[in-house]
Amino acid sequence: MSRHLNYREALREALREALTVDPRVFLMGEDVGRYGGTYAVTKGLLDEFGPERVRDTPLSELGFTGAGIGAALGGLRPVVEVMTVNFSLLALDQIVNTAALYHYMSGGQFSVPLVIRMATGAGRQVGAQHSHSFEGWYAGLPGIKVLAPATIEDARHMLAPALADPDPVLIFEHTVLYNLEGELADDCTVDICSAKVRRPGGDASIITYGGSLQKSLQAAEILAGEGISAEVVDLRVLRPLDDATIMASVAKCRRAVVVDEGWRSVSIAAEVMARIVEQVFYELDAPVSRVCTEEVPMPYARHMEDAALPQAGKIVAAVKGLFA
Amino acid sequence: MSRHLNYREALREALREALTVDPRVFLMGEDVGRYGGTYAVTKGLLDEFGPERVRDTPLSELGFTGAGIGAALGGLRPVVEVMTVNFSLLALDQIVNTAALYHYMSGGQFSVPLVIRMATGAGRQVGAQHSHSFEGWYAGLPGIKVLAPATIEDARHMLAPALADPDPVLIFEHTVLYNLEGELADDCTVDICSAKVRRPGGDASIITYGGSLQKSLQAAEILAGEGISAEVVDLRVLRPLDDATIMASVAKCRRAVVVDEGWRSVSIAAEVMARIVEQVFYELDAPVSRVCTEEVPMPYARHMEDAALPQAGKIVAAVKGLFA
Amino acid sequence: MSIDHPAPPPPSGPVPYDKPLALALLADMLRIRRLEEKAAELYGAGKIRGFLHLYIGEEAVGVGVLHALQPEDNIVATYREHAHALVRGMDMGVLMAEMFGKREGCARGRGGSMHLFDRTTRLFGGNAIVGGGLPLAVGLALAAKMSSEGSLPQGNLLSGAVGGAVKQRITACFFGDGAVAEGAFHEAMNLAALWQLPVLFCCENNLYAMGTALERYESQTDLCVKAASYNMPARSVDGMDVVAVHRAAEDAAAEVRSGAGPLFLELRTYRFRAHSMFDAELYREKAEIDEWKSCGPIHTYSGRLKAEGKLTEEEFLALDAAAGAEVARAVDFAEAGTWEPVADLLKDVHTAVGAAP
Amino acid sequence: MSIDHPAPPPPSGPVPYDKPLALALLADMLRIRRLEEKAAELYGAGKIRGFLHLYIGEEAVGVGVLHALQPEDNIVATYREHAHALVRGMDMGVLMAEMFGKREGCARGRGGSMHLFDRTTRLFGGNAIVGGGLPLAVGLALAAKMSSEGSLPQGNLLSGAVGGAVKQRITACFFGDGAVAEGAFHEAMNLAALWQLPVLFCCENNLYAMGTALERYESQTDLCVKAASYNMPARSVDGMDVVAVHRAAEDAAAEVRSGAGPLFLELRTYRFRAHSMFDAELYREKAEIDEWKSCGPIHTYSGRLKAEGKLTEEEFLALDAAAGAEVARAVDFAEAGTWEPVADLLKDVHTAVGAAP
Ligand SMILES: Cc1ncc(C[n+]2csc(CCOP(=O)(O)OP(=O)(O)O)c2C)c(N)n1
Ligand SMILES: Cc1ncc(C[n+]2csc(CCOP(=O)(O)OP(=O)(O)O)c2C)c(N)n1
Ligand SMILES: [Mg+2]
Ligand SMILES: [Mg+2]
Repeated sequence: MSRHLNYREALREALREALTVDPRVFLMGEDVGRYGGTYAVTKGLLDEFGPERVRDTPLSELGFTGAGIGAALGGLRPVVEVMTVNFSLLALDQIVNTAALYHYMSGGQFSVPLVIRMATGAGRQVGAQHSHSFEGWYAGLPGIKVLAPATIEDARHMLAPALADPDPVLIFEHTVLYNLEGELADDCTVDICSAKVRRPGGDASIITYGGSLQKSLQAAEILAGEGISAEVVDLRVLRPLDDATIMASVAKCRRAVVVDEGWRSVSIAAEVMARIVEQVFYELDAPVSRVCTEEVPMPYARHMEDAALPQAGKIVAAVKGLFA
Repeated sequence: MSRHLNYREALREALREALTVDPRVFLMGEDVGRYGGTYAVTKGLLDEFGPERVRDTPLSELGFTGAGIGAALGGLRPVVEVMTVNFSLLALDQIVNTAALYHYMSGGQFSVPLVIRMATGAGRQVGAQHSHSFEGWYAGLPGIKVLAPATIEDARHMLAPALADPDPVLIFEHTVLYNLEGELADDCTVDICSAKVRRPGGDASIITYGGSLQKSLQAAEILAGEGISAEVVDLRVLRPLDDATIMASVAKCRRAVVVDEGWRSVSIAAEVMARIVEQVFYELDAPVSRVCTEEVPMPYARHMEDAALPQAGKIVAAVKGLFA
Repeated sequence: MSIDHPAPPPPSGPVPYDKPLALALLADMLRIRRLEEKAAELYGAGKIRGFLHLYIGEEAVGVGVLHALQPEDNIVATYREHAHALVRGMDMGVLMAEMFGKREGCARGRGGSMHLFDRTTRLFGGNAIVGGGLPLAVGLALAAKMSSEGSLPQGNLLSGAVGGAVKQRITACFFGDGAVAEGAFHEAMNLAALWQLPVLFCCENNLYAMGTALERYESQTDLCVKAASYNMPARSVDGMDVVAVHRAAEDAAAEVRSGAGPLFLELRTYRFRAHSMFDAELYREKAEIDEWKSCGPIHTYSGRLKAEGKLTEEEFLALDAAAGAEVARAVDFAEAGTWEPVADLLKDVHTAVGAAP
Repeated sequence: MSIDHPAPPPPSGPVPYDKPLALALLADMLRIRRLEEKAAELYGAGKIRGFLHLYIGEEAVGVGVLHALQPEDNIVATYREHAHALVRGMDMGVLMAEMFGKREGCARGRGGSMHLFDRTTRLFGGNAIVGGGLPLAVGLALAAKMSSEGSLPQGNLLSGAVGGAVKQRITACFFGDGAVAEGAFHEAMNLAALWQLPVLFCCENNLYAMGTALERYESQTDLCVKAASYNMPARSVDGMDVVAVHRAAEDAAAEVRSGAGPLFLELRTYRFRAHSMFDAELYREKAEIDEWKSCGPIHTYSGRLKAEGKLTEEEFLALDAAAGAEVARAVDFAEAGTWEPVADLLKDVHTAVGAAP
């Protein structure tokens, strides 16, 4: 059996379930309560669970993220919402210097079972200060896990294992996905350790995550029409990367394109490429290539934003380039 | 003609010169004045130039970095010192969301001629919160330039072109270099756009920067003893990367190791590897490999810190691995 | 029905200005109002996109303060800054074109509604990071102070010397009540007060940060007490009264300009519209909005002018019509604007070599 | 010669404690003093490395406050936290081993001097980011409050229930005067006051942040005024007087525990040594240091005890000798300690699966 719902609803169901099954869980963030959540993800939860468990915070990203770390240390299971990844820069010190280091630095004495959710990505003409994709920075940090749900299934089911994890887990929700609709099987479960092949193929691997998954699937569809069978791998977990699944796909297809909405330099795409070179260099029939966001602050105008971002057309071109 | 001096003195001379030749230049940061600078770089400058031009700030990284941006917009040429890259996380929002984006976002109306200096790196047993190497994050940001002086020459001469640059320039000084001694030619000049071959060789390229340059040179020396001629490339400029110099070396040697004190994942090393694959894949005789810091918060104990960091021995092993 | 945030009594009393200034204030409030009503409509029509934050209800604040400043002063504003750009002198067509994303916009269509910049009027954005403009203002003021004190040649500063004589340039920094909770506020206030910099902090306190009311996010709701904790003088002003705002701002600007150090103005106001175009307004009562609308800055002020005989209904209608016509021209200008060529995508990431920064 | 920061008059007056408590306070101050004198020596000898920050001169603060707390309370400290770890109950050998980088240290030698952690005494670090501990303390207090209010099973909380009955756990957060300038301070103070959380903010005001004196980095040097700007009660205490500190902390802790919300204690003290081992102390006069030394917490307090007949010279010497012997044993323990095997480098980056967090 399955149901039809959207990504936003799936996230909300996951939060509702967490609040219901575990009294230690609470939500905290800017406008998660009365306003109903900037992206309406938490809408209705304040009425259902009350202001102790759905906490509106002041505009104090560093402060309330740090408070979430403290609350986790104190035995609770906070789910902190940072409105977007852009504002998470203000909280970064706490995430890096406290949350990520704490377990190791204390010689294993303390753990920080904290979940931080944030919206990421561009595509809605909200300009240079609201369109970043900094999940790559987080993906480089020892001590944390980083998730990027790109499907209804992952939106619905990644939260529970994230909360069960004894260490900090960051969840990146791409803003263009909130309205994504789909079927959700009643009996599905997901892990938070593996990448997943979303479309099998044999000629080229398209390795991607988050907001670029749909574009990659579109590209694969177009390529299929032109006789190229592309396999689409959804990383899902940006840290730790599931090398096995990536390498199996690349070794099979012998050609690969990495698609990543982050700026090109020092990106997750670069990391995936480096690992491919390290691990399956001799299986490659062509240089790995990547499709990333152009290295500009995101322009507001629609056509310029479109030009800056990865698009299905660019992915198609990059895959074809592998056969040149 | 040449003189003998250390890296710290070279930096100080550069600052003194800047303060002398341009009345718009001033220094600002925590303890740059009375204390004499945490790493004694600015020692004596307060007495020489007075408290208006050598400004001690409160512990307010976000605030005074932002003030530096504003002062640059207002026509001055601030040199902001952030005590270490670890604390720069507190200032990151201003660096990213204001300094780096400003020129583009304003449609080219305003520029931010700001220089930010910070210490980076590990190796002095100062533990997990004081040993980061986040220059890789900055190297991924459009709108800024990122320098990593690893020699006396660069310490002495990178500041002037950085100040002459109309956009924000970040300078990363590795803490273990402050006591590095060397000869400085009186007539030397440097640019802030190119990588440099520090030791020529023909069998393998070792591509590195900052605190890892000396280790790479040591490794090359050891390798020479074993009949392997390694070429050491000092990136010097982490953004924009000088692809031409990197690729020329790799194309010549056909084998390459990238050495980077950042954590391995999503690092500058990954970026260099990705570019090598993109640009000179068919010239490679072996997969590119990398020597980075192990993915742990930096431990305090000397032997553990040593084990976590890149070392000449590991570089030698990696280079030999290219011939396996 | 009880109202969480009662409105002040409607402003009253004589308007102590001669007619030209009295009408200029009204005209600017009308220009903002009509511009933004149109912008809301154009958002619905898909001509303007992204985030759009309207100032409707708060016009007295921007108009009152900006009319108290000099052309050489610096302005730092937030994402809710159409008013500031307009009153400061940005052409309405250029502003509208920016919101359309057209090349003829002030930032070539790259900024949009939240990122209006204008070098000629010294408008330093348009900052969409809450609190982000505060440190910037401190730095601009530091530059102004260091140069006016003669340690620097004035000619070196952006846009050249301030007149012939050395005259203190001040920096007006606008920010919302929500920004007060940010660490950036704290650090900026301390720096400005410590270094006695010429900053006029203008807190546009509309009692809400998005959907969170002031008392639900601030442990101390008297914002002037905050300023005191930095040893900074502070005044609270009825932000629904353009006269009160203008007079307070004139006094404050004069003090700041005289070298007395920074000053904090709390301008108590109210936003009549939703926070942005995505806001269902679940967090406040309609009755509260209505009560504040009853002391709306335009009709109370025009009422006072009429009562004093400084304004006739015909004059009011003429001003309003002029504002409407200006908006119509602005829309035409924006519509006729062009799209930046995609080939220019990478232009201006860095300052072109040789450009004077 | 004028002194920038005159010392308060040496503490005097009766010591209102019975002998065991009176001597316990003295003993702990001596233990800290001897431990740190040794640490400085061992730094010179290369046994301790990295950054080492001594508390010498400030002993009355840590001892006074920590003796006023309960075992179930949470402690958050800075990089200058040997005293806090020790008084809280960390074995001196374990502490010393940590500074040696030995596996027998509290954090297996991974933390060093700046990162002392102790789960059993609820010491949550040892934080070397100035201001970094403040938000953490707020969160710990939030957890304590939410659980004590019965919305949560106490048993779920770290280290289990607090006794049988539900009793309010409080969180004492230590930080320096320098931290007050950080945005983190501001955000944490506001959150704690807004949510009325059981946090005792303990500002160890030693008048300097590294080489910068308070008045050179704070526009408002009365730190209690800062607390007022968050609607938080605040008291300033002579931090050179262990009696004053202890009594103030007892009162404050009781109030915070009773649910009255957070409280801010300014503990005015002075560091007798350099900031760290790399500090040439260019920024203050020797005369100033000497003046403060004359009201040093150990000799003034022991003098008072002697004057009251609560302490004999023999008892003093015995306590001092015991402290010395404890230090010697601690050094032996650390010397005999082992090095963590390099093979364990990657251990504990993540919590082992199945471990109870
Ligand atoms: C650092 C940061 N956090 C959150 C946001 C999202 N946000 C945009 S406006 C806003 C409310 C700000 O309220 P206030 O400062 O009172 O200004 P107002 O919108 O009322 O004019 C929020 C939370 C942001 N832009 N920046
Ligand atoms: C965020 C941050 N900025 C700068 C530093 C470097 N630093 C370490 S201690 C210190 C002085 C702190 O002074 P204060 O808070 O008064 O504590 P004290 O050392 O006097 O006990 C500084 C600047 C740091 N550790 N963290
Ligand atoms: Mg507001
Ligand atoms: Mg201090």
